[in-house]
Amino acid sequence: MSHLPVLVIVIPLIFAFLSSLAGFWPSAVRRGIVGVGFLLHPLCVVLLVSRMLIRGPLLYEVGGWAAPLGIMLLVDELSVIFLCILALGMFFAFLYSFSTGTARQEKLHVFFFLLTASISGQMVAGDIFNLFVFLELTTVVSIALVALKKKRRPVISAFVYMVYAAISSTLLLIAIALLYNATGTLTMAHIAQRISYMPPASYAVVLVSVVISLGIKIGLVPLHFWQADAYDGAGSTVAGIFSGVVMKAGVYALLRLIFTVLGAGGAHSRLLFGFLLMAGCINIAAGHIGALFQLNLKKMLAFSSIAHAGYIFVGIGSGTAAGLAAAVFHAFNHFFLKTALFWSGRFFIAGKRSSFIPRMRGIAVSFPAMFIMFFLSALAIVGIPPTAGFASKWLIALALQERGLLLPLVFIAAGTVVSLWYYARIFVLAVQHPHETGNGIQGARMTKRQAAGALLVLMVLCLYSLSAAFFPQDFYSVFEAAAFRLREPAEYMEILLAGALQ
Amino acid sequence: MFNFAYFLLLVLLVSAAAAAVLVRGMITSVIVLSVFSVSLTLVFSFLQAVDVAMAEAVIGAGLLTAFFVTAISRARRKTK
Amino acid sequence: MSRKGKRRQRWIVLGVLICCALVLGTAILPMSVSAERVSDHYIRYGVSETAALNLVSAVLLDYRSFDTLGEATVIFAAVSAVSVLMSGGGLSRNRRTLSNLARCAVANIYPVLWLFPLYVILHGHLSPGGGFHGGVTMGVLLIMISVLYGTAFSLPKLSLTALSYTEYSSALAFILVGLAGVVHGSGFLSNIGAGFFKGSPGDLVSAGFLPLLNVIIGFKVAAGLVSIYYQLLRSGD
Amino acid sequence: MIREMSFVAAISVFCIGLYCVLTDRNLIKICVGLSIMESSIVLLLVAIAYREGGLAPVFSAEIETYVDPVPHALALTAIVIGAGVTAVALGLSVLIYRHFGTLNIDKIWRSLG
Repeated sequence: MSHLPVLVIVIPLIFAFLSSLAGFWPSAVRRGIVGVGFLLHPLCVVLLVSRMLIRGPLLYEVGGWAAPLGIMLLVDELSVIFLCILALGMFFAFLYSFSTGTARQEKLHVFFFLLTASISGQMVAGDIFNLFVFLELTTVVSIALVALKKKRRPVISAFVYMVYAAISSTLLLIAIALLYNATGTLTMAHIAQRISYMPPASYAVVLVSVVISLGIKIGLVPLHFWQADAYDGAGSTVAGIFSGVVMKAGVYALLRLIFTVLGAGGAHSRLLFGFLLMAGCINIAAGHIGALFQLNLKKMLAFSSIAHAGYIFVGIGSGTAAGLAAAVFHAFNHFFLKTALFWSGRFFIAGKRSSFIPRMRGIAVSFPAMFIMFFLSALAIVGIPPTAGFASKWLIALALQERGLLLPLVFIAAGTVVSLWYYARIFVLAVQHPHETGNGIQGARMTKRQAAGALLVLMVLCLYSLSAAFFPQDFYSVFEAAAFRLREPAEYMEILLAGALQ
Repeated sequence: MFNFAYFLLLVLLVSAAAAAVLVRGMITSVIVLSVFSVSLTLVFSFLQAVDVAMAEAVIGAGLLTAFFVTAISRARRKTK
Repeated sequence: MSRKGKRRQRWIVLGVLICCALVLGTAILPMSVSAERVSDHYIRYGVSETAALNLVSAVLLDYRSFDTLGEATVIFAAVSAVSVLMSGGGLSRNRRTLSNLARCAVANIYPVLWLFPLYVILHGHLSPGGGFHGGVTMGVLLIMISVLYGTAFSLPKLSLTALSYTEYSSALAFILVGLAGVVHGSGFLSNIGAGFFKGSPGDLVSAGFLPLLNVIIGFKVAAGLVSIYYQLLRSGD
Repeated sequence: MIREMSFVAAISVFCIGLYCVLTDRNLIKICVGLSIMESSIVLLLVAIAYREGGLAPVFSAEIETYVDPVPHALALTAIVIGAGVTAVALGLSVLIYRHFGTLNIDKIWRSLG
């Protein structure tokens, strides 16, 4: 009985409490505790991933109670993929925050540990109320991270984010109450089995409130207004984590609830996939056009995240297993690209002391190394052929073309062109000679050692984004297996119910 | 079977919620919110939910009112 | 936005909300009680499996104790968030006290008031109540002290560091109790399976680690909420 | 009949809370609306748990039908989470007041420019 699924959640929790307790102790002890903590969690994830890939999906009964009674934790391919994103994201976030000195903000590491614990809790949850509690924990921690700098703009965008998040969690709780009343249980597999007991009206309301509630978290277009301000308010380190990891937790929860719990293959599926396709196209259009007219670097990257959420929706909406696998693969790649963009962009903002793009003149001269990283990640995210971004967009396009859906293809192509335009705009500005030579040079306040640490993290991210297209086939087979298991909830149920019979 | 007493309790509950929202001042709104919490406690005790009634009484009427009043006193210091 | 525009906007929102209410109504109103429910098992075998009379505490702390751990962490995150947001100036030590009458009245009945939360926490698994109810009541009683006698009087008695220490160590204690199950090999947060003393239903010391968890949660919630109260009072200029 | 009345009350209180959150101009009033919205869901959960003739879920020999204990556990968790989120919301409102000197959202947007 390997305790890995629960240790992945409990270890970051222990270190969250320890590092806040260590707040009263000398800083050397605190740095030691934080150091051990952020190494231990990826280790557990690696062990869990390897065990899952070898022995197949893993079931864990918390509290020793059999399936319908207690809370179940289940790790299958989909949770493994998103757990990798989480482990890598938080590992690099710790490294990056140490190297760029953002670690000075008090309780930043406590919130990072809490974020790690809550998102890994969502990834392995086999119980919808447990998923709700960890989503709520992610919300409270995200509000604190947005308002951490306590300046004028981040505080009001944190309040707006809190209002959106409260409405989203209330809607999700309504859906859970309806599901419990209809099926009498909270375990995902049992709900999937008894979903046919629900009257169609309740089923439609549950489906709509789940899509709206998680649409707020991911950035579905009419509900995305909080995102640009929240990312701009939070520091670049935190914004990279938000768009790379926290948004993917929303995507995972949406996939798990729609496909496994509500059985998207049922009567409503054509309506749902049609809606997701349309929502995806609107997201792509709104995201790219918003980014085009944005003169603030962080807000521009936030709108580009909304566009890439659109690609994921379109991939899911294609309705085929290939499309779903491509969407999950795009979510996986998007983490590497967007985090690298945010973290390399941080140096330009710190150097020019403003995130106003027209003032970014000559950043290629002042920060040559960082600019190369930014340039490579921008190439990848736009989708220039050899990169990972191109690979996943191409697979989404293939899935759409196979189903003969041409309109989203047009949107994807137009989106690529528009994104090429607004990233090229920055490169043109960057290579020009900085006319006010004064603040260009002394902008880099960081010591050489700190910049080197950040450069190392960015290099690993860019290495992946350039070489992902050439990874062996069985790397992509994990995504296909995840998509297959999502579309076949019966198999998911067997594992959970088999657990009950042991 | 239509229970008239419970119906009156629910009418009190909904009108307390509406009053807390529609009333102008902050302090009166918070006080009506604690009235809303007390009526919610009565509704829960009628629905045989004893644990939830106790929790709502202590958290709703006791704690949240204290936090709201503290926040309002902090947010009105300068204009006094 | 002119006043008339703002009023029109309110009517639009009201209209949208009435449609949401109708949609929700059509979904929720025809709901009948579902056929087989997991709660039938809790009601029939709950007492025999967990030896706790209060079935809600049995569900909250034994069958679904992972939710309670998550929820205690949500309170911990809320306390850390408020302390970070409010970490500006020093703690305000005001001498504002209530009238003499209030202070004498409470001074006499204050010890009696403490009986209620202690009873609720210790009998959490037998009678309605539990860690959260008792913890919040203890928090409210401690806040009452600083309301009555002013924070200048109550802060030296119960400093912020003492509250933080209590909260963080009881949070760790909660996880250690859970890890006992892992060490025993029967799963995280497992109660009777991990060898905790089951006892017969109705005794004070029974139902495994339920009384222990109630006490831990009680202190954690009390310390957390009082430190939120002190943080909200900060001047912070 | 009691269940249906409670459902109607829960939905109407939810819409009242949502109306307050969406249209109110004062930050503290928005937190009041938030707290009302969270309480309405707790009422919905408890209304779902109600059974005709069922008694409180504390075991004693002579009672046969009990009310469903599981939604009570969820309701308890939802109340405490709602209190936590409301506490953070109030902390944010006080912080916004310190920066902008006003609690009115229109003035805040105007001063943000």
